[in-house]
Amino acid sequence: LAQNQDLHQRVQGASRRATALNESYLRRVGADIHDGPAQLIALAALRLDSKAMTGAVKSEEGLREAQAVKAHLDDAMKEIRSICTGLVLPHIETASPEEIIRQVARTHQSRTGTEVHLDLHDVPEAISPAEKICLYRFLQEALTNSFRHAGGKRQSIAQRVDGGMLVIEVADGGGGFDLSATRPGSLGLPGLRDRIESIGGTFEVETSPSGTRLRMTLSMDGRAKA
Amino acid sequence: LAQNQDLHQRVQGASRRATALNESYLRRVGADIHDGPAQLIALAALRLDSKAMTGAVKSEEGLREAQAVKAHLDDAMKEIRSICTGLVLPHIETASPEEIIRQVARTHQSRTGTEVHLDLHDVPEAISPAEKICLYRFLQEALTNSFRHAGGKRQSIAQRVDGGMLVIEVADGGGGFDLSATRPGSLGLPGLRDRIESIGGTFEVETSPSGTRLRMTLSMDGRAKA
Amino acid sequence: MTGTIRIAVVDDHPLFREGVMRILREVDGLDVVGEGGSGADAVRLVADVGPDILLMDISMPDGGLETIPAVLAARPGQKIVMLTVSESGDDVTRAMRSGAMGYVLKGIGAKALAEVLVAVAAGERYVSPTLSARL
Ligand SMILES: Nc1ncnc2c1ncn2[C@@H]1O[C@H](COP(=O)(O)OP(=O)(O)OP(=O)(O)O)[C@@H](O)[C@H]1O
Ligand SMILES: Nc1ncnc2c1ncn2[C@@H]1O[C@H](COP(=O)(O)OP(=O)(O)OP(=O)(O)O)[C@@H](O)[C@H]1O
Ligand SMILES: [K+]
Ligand SMILES: [Mg+2]
Ligand SMILES: [Mg+2]
Ligand SMILES: [Mg+2]
Repeated sequence: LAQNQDLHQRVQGASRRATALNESYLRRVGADIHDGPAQLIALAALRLDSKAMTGAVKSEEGLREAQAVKAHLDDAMKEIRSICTGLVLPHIETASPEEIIRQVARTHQSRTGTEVHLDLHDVPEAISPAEKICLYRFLQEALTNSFRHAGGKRQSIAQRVDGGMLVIEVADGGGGFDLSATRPGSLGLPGLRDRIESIGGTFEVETSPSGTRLRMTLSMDGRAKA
Repeated sequence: LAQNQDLHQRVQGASRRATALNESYLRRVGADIHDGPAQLIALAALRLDSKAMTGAVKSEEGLREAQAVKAHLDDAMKEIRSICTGLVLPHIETASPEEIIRQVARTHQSRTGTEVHLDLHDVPEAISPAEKICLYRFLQEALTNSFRHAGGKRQSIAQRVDGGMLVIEVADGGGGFDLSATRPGSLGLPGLRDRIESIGGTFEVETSPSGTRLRMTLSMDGRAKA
Repeated sequence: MTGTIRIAVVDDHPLFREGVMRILREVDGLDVVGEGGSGADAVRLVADVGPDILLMDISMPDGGLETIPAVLAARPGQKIVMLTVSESGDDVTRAMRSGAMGYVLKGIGAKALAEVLVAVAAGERYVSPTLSARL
């Protein structure tokens, strides 16, 4: 038994370390993009519209061309922002699980123009930083899938405590999918499973023609409830 | 013993899976940047230089301004390229280990303007794809460190087969460093150790005031030598 | 509008800051009276030169959001406009609640930026349209 526990812990340790390094690495990539190309593009967009520039353009066609260039830069900035948002975690160190859930739901709603129904019970006050990151990435990926693959239909997040376990579910009312035939190269669901299991949680997918439900379960051993 | 092997394999399995997901994820981020913002910036730069645009700019000052904007976009593209290069692996699926070593050395030399001495013996013809990625990332990070932290002094890559093991070393003649006092937040060396151990290899660092040597060792069990 | 609107620009990216100052100086009725690259610089600038508007980055040493209260303590009533890459709803909310008068996304053109600054100098609040929905 002792050996079994040791095994369990080493598997989790290796995987958790890789996940943490991954997260730091993505944060750095996000910062590199933000500090480098994003600033330069912003600068170009700014100067393109300067007096020195527009004042010197003497034809209608030239002005239209300058506007087209500006539009490309606007689009480039939008894409860069959305790539960086996906990469870099917001500051969730001091947020409670409930705040994290509400924040992810809010962001998803405003970004996609869809609704996310919340059903929260007994949200624990404190979970570990690793659990927070995991929770955030779980909600983010699950909602993104519900939007991309289920048209954002009847999206919901449910949270409850059940038999000493913290249970969080994201569900939608889309058409579901064939679990045995997912697109090769998809990273979302496999990444989530790894991430959740690496911190000792469990991950389940339930899907049928009437919708999909992802469930993440964490042990609440000795944790304070709200 | 059987249980011990099982343990060993599960630890490696978890870690390798996390590393592989990581690699795929970075590849995708690189592709997103490349296919999105990079294309738009390139397009903007192109149109800025078009006849419709330059022909319509009627003052010296306006032309200078347009050139400055163009220069910002060029710089943004350069930075995006270098970020993507760091993220995305080149196509090394069909390359032999020797080709990988020569390619990384060449790229490093031309990027930094420094020299990399090669000392290659009995390079095996075939290693697994996971080993290739690991080899590539090991060389890339080790040389980057030698350039950044050791001024690129006496950089070398040595490769040999020793007692059934494939041994690859990257060394420099810089001032070395205190292994027990590395900058918090540094990812390079911890990431390498994880990556190499996850495919069953070993990783060693030797450093002294006369230089630093990183060593990666992979078992050659039943592999053909060149 | 009576007199020139005096602006201080604080951003840790030197090239970007330089560009902002250049295009603002081109505009009639606007002038740049100080520059800096950190929150500490911002606090010092408002005390030393008392600009009409402090145009300030978020992602920089000391943090732009963290600097808003310090600036307002040093010079109550100081008008502050954030100019940033961040489109995070939380950043917008925090900036406006802390007392900023404007929140502008980097990528804005020179003409539009000048218009925002004139409006803020006249007492209006401004948030980039794509973000105002998130408040
Ligand atoms: N909520 C859902 N409703 C319907 N189909 C889904 C849902 N979630 C996932 N799927 C299906 O499962 C596949 C795998 O999902 P997964 O999140 O792993 O990859 P992905 O979303 O396609 O890409 P990514 O790697 O960007 O997440 C999807 O391609 C989709 O076909
Ligand atoms: N070849 C070297 N010569 C001298 N010092 C080195 C060398 N390699 C590493 N170091 C020292 O060890 C530290 C840790 O190296 P590591 O590669 O983990 O991080 P880093 O290079 O600083 O950042 P990054 O996360 O980008 O790799 C470095 O900051 C540096 O002080
Ligand atoms: K002026
Ligand atoms: Mg997905
Ligand atoms: Mg390094
Ligand atoms: Mg900045």
